[in-house]
Amino acid sequence: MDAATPVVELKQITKRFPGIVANDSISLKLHKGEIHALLGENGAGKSTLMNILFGLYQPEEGTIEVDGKPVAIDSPNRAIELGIGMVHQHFKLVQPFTVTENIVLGSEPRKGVKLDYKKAAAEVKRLSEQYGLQVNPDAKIQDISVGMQQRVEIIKTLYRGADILIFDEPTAVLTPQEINELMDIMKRLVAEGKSIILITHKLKEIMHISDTVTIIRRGKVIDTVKTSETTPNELAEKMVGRSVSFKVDKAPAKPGKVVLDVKGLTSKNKDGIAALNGLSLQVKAGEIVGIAGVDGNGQSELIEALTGLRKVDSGSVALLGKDITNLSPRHVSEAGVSHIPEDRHKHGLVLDFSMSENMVLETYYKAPYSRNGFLNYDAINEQAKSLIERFDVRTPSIQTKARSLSGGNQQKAIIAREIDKNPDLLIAAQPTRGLDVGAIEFVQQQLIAQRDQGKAVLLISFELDEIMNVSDRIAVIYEGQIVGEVLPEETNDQELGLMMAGSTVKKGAEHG
Amino acid sequence: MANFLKLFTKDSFILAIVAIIMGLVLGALVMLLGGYDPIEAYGALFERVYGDTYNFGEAIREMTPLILTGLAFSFAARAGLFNIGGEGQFLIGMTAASVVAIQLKGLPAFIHAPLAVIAGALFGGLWAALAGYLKAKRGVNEVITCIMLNWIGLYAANLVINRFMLLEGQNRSVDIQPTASISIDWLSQMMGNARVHWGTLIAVAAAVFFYIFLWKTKQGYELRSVGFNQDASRYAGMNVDRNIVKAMFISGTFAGLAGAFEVLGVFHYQSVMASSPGTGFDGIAVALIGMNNPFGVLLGAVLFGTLTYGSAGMSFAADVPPEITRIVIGSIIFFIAAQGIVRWVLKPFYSKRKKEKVL
Amino acid sequence: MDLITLGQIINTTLVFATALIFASLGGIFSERSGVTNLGIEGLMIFGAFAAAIGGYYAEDAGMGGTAAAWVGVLAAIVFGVIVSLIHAVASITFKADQVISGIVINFLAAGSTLYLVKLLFNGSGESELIQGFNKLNIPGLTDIPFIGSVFFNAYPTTYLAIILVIAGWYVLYKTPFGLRLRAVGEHPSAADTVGVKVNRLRYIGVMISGALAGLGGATITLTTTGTFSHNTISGQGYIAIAAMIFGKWNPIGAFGAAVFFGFSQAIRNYVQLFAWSQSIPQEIIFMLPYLLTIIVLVGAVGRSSAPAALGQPYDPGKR
Amino acid sequence: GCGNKNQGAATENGGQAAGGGEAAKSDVKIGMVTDVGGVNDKSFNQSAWEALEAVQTETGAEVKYLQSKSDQDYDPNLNQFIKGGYNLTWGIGFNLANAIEKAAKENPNSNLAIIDSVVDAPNVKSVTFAENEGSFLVGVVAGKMTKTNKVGFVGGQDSPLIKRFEVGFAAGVKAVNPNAEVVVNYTGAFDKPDLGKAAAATIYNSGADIIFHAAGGTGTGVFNEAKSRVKSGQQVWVIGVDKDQSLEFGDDVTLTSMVKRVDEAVKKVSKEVVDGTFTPGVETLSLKDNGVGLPETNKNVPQDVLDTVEEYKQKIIKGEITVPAK
Ligand SMILES: Nc1ncnc2c1ncn2[C@@H]1O[C@H](COP(=O)(O)OP(=O)(O)OP(=O)(O)O)[C@@H](O)[C@H]1O
Ligand SMILES: Nc1ncnc2c1ncn2[C@@H]1O[C@H](COP(=O)(O)OP(=O)(O)OP(=O)(O)O)[C@@H](O)[C@H]1O
Ligand SMILES: [Mg+2]
Ligand SMILES: [Mg+2]
Repeated sequence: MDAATPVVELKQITKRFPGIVANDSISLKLHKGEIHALLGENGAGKSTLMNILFGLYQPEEGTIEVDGKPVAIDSPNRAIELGIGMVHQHFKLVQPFTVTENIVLGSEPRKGVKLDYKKAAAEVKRLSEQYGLQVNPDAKIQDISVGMQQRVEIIKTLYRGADILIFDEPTAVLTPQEINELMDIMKRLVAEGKSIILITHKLKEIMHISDTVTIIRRGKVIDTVKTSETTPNELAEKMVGRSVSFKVDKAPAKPGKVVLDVKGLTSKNKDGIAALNGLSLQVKAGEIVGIAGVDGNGQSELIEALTGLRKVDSGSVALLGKDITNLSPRHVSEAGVSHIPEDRHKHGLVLDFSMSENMVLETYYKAPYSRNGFLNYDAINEQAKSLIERFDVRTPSIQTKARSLSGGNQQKAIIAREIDKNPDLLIAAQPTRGLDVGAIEFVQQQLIAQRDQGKAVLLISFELDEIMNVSDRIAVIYEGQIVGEVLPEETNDQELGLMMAGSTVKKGAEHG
Repeated sequence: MANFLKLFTKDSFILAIVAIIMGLVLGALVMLLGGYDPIEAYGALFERVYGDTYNFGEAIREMTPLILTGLAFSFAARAGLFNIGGEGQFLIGMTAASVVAIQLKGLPAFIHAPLAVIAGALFGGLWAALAGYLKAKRGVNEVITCIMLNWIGLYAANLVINRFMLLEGQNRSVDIQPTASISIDWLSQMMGNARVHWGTLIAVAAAVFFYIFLWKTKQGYELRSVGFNQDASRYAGMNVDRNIVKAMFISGTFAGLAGAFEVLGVFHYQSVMASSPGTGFDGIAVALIGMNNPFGVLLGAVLFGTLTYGSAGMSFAADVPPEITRIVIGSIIFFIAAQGIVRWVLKPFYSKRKKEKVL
Repeated sequence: MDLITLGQIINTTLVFATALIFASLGGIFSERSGVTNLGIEGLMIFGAFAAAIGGYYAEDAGMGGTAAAWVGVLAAIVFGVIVSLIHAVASITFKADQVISGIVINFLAAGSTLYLVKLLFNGSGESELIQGFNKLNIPGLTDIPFIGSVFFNAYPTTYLAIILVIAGWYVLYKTPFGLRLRAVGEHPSAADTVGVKVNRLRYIGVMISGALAGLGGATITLTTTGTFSHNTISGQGYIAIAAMIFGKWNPIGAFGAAVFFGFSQAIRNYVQLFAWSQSIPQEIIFMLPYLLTIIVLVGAVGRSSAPAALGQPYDPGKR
Repeated sequence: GCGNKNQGAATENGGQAAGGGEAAKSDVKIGMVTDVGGVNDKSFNQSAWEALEAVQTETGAEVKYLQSKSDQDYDPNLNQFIKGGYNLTWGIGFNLANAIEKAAKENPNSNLAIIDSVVDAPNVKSVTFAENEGSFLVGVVAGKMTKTNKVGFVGGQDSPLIKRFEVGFAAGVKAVNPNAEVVVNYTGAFDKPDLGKAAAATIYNSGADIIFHAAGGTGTGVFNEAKSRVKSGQQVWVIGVDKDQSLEFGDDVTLTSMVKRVDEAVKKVSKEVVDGTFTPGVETLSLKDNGVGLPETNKNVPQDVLDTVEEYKQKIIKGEITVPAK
């Protein structure tokens, strides 16, 4: 094999799903030691292509060559044999199992009939040290952070001897620190002679780490370029088909009266540990406050406490001067709070309901959707149609089940529903997670539009860029407390990062 | 109604019919293996049910509780709950109806009978709500509680009869007051004394109620939402716990009605039972045949009732052991559930007819 | 309650619990692989039936009581496995609703076993009485005071059940097979992507459950009834399911739950020995086991933790 | 051996009397509705059916049965016979009393008969038994033969009928052995051998050595428990019920049985119909009529005990002793 032979070559791959050509004659070459980025809108067909390479789907047309030899990859097993490993967009980890158990599953070391757990754990330790992937072999997946879980996924592929690694949106769920660590890990892997295909929506990451980029639009390859010879703008344009502005346009905020006033909020977890530890925070009308922080510092608990999903032990939450502490979610909602939940599948939508039923998930009981206890389907459908139109939700019909929509469109539907409630306070948790740049632009514009209409917006995001670009004010959360407030134009990633790690405490001026 | 018709798509209807035919054919094969004549047997079965008015009336009597216990299972299933406790709810409903029908005296019929019916529904509902409450508040799996409550219900029913209403020297309660009867005497006389009663009408009305409640009211919307996704429902401001209890209550109400009608319309007394009658479990089968759709449940009860009631005719006239109908029913449910198998059987026909359309 | 009575109660408990132990252990293997098995009752019926028939023909062929009983056990296991395949094919291969296909098993069991008994025994709804097992003393052990009479004077099936609980636990938690089986029940696509054959493991899980539930049914025929008729199994399968859930899908837990059920049944009989029990309505005493169960469940903290993928057919293409 | 389907529901071609022989031809049809126990309950349903089969052999009458799957089936099953022109329809067991009564009223021209219950109607023959008297006699056996001075009773459902067994038995025990203790255990069911087994185990464990059961199929469990104890060297006994149960469960555990001649009653009344001498009304079969009592042979009961039994039997027949019934 000469050096120029790609380790993987996809030739003219075509894959159809009912009603759609997900991959339309796609060709791609991955060279040894290369990080090859795949870029494309939501639904462009990136995951499908990778699932084909990993043996989960069979293409209708096209061939795959590994090290110059044509191969038929009819199962993940075959892919693993060929040295291909994949870190999936949604982790494939068994929650109640330990790290070690997850890693060795399917090719376990044995001692007689017994699983040789000691040997397995030792192997895990060895791999984690070799590649600098810190994990605790005996921790259960359900108890470790998302970043840690991802390391487990990577070790899983290495344990199986993978030389070709596929990462499908590995950074979507990571905190900035974790993303940096992942980048280092990838570099190390390439240095060790591995080759990587990386799917991501974040152009910054592509520019930072990849060698080559292939852009896919609607199942077709638009172009393959050397990273060093392109710019983010060019990439975005190729991907969306129009130019995308990365600077979020917004006028300076004109904060009004205090809408959300949180004082000394304390709430304990099941095991008695304080998840919220005397947290105080204010959000004013006409401003976007971004909460920056490392995952697990009380973000979820804060949202739950604000929306009535969690009882607090002490402290108070007031909305426009009215006490809403410990009210039920329904009453909080009626008081004027909208909530775009972090997990759209689990919390945002009833996937087996139709789109129109989903559009009234919080208002079905009110007139005109409901009269004398009976649903008024005409009004519900009317509402759904209007929202879908206004927010450009792409769905075959309003009777389509939410399950069959793409993630981006599901997210748009939720945003439409929440904004339409005309809330005083809009809480947006990770509103752009997993969305492509086009969709992100749309969502962020919506948040800003809300602000401009005088609403208070609370944005929780692990994307530092998003926090910096969209917020008018940034509050840093650390161990259940707001440890500092800064203005985006007066700070930088470094300072924020330090604050998020809890090392510096810098109180905002208006704060006590 | 448009919505409802959609629930019964042409495709699923055809599949159900084919499943029924396949079940009957399988039963015929088993009969042939046992040395019986399936044509004669099925003939006798249908002859028994539809041959004369008495038996037709009795067959309807047989179907009525099946409709209700079938609805009970389906309703809970729509809210994501597995109500395997129809049996206990049936018995508790029956007992409550008996107490009212026996112990209250001097009421006019138009008050007494409805009161007894309501008591049955209410207590059946409460019995089920108990399981719902334990699930909502304590996280206790409703399957276990329901199984336990079935037994407790059986003995509780016996306790009440034995202690308070026993007919001296007999293994049953005294007769209910005539004012509590819901038998339709004139129709019964016309049908050779078949035990027909108003409960049948109420059972059909219950199916209609089921449909309207779940798909037309906001409370039904909540129940379905909770059934599909509890988390999202909670996020949307619904009180999930309350909906669980509510769904179980309504579900139990159906089963309770079934029990009440047996006393008020069929027996006019309640026996002390050594084991529970099985109507609740049969209701699960009916619900499955009806694919948890209220109108499907009606049809499922007709089919189930026909087969079980007719089985006696089959063993009488053709000497075929009546157990064969259980095999037939089991197979029908099997084929309805495993539609893949039916499709697979139908494939040659389908692909011939629809070749272009499908691709 | 003195020690001897307690010992006797425990001994009775174990007899009662044995069938439940087998059946709930069977349930665990199926459900741990992600396949709901409400057909345990039906599988027990088939097992009880096969044991009665197998034992009968073995005795007919001149085998001694215990040898014939072992033939019955074997027949029950084989039958249980065969019938469980119906459930497996429907719910795994054809992706039918698992709850439904389990209930189908119960229906088919109720119908076909009785139908067959009538065919085989000249129209009689009950098979001919067979010898079955006798309680076994283990030389040396049985003579240990207290312990001996409690634990070492039991049916062979009881010993087998205890051995299988330990073996089942070991297999599930200490072997690669167990790891894979549980992975398939928790997150099938995770298992699939590391090359574990999801459906094959599920088949195995369901077949093991068929074997064990069949064994549970056989236990009742061979130690309690000696015959098979329509009510040889009447609800024990459902109790076994309850025991499985109660025991949190863990063999040791299910064993504990099964023993608890057996114990509360034994108590119910024991209570009747006392004169004061006459003043308590009989029905209250009958309710005791079931009431106790609910009370214990309500008191037990923590929600029961079913395998995450329980009840869902595995469809690699599903989003 | 593999099956002959006609045995289950007898012959339908009425003319051909099964069993060959020179039976007289009769065009009488006699039907029988069982309770949920069915004709293989090793108890009264079975006795009754065997009697009817004997009637068929002897007289050529056509006989048939329908098994009820639930209480709801009694009515239509009875009606199946009545409307089918059957000359006599039996309801076997007290559970059918109400259905028989209803059917009798609705069909005043049909003949009906019931076992174990009294139905007051002009076209019904009610046959009951003095179970307390028979149970007294097996109580005498138990009282005489217990070595532990403790005997047990296992009942099915706690009902007035089963109470007669219990009370008569206890009286018999006390009559010959005033120091003996009788422990009573109701299982609540007639078809749960596992409950019978557990009940028996508890009673034997408590020191009793003889158990009298009146629990139908539940009693199978009692026999099984006794058997397994006998096998491991313990000396315990069971007293059977309804039929001579030693025939089924063997002489190593069956001490004796309280036989209830349901078969005789069914035979007698059925033949009356064939002969045209059927008279409705109530008939209670007691010791006097040989309607209840011990089986003819009792291998396990020594002669002196049998003599005592005979002594008490005469006293009861003469009315010197009145056996309590509740
Ligand atoms: N199993 C499937 N069945 C039917 N359609 C599918 C299936 N999987 C993917 N699709 C469709 O194929 C198209 C490509 O999907 P794919 O998941 O590959 O997109 P993607 O580029 O990975 O998007 P994203 O950026 O959102 O992850 C989409 O329209 C999607 O709806
Ligand atoms: N304390 C609470 N916590 C959570 N949800 C609640 C609470 N109280 C009410 N809800 C939910 O709010 C909704 C409206 O309740 P409300 O009682 O105002 O109206 P409703 O629909 O008429 O209720 P119902 O039909 O029970 O009378 C219901 O979905 C209910 O589940
Ligand atoms: Mg993707
Ligand atoms: Mg209200």
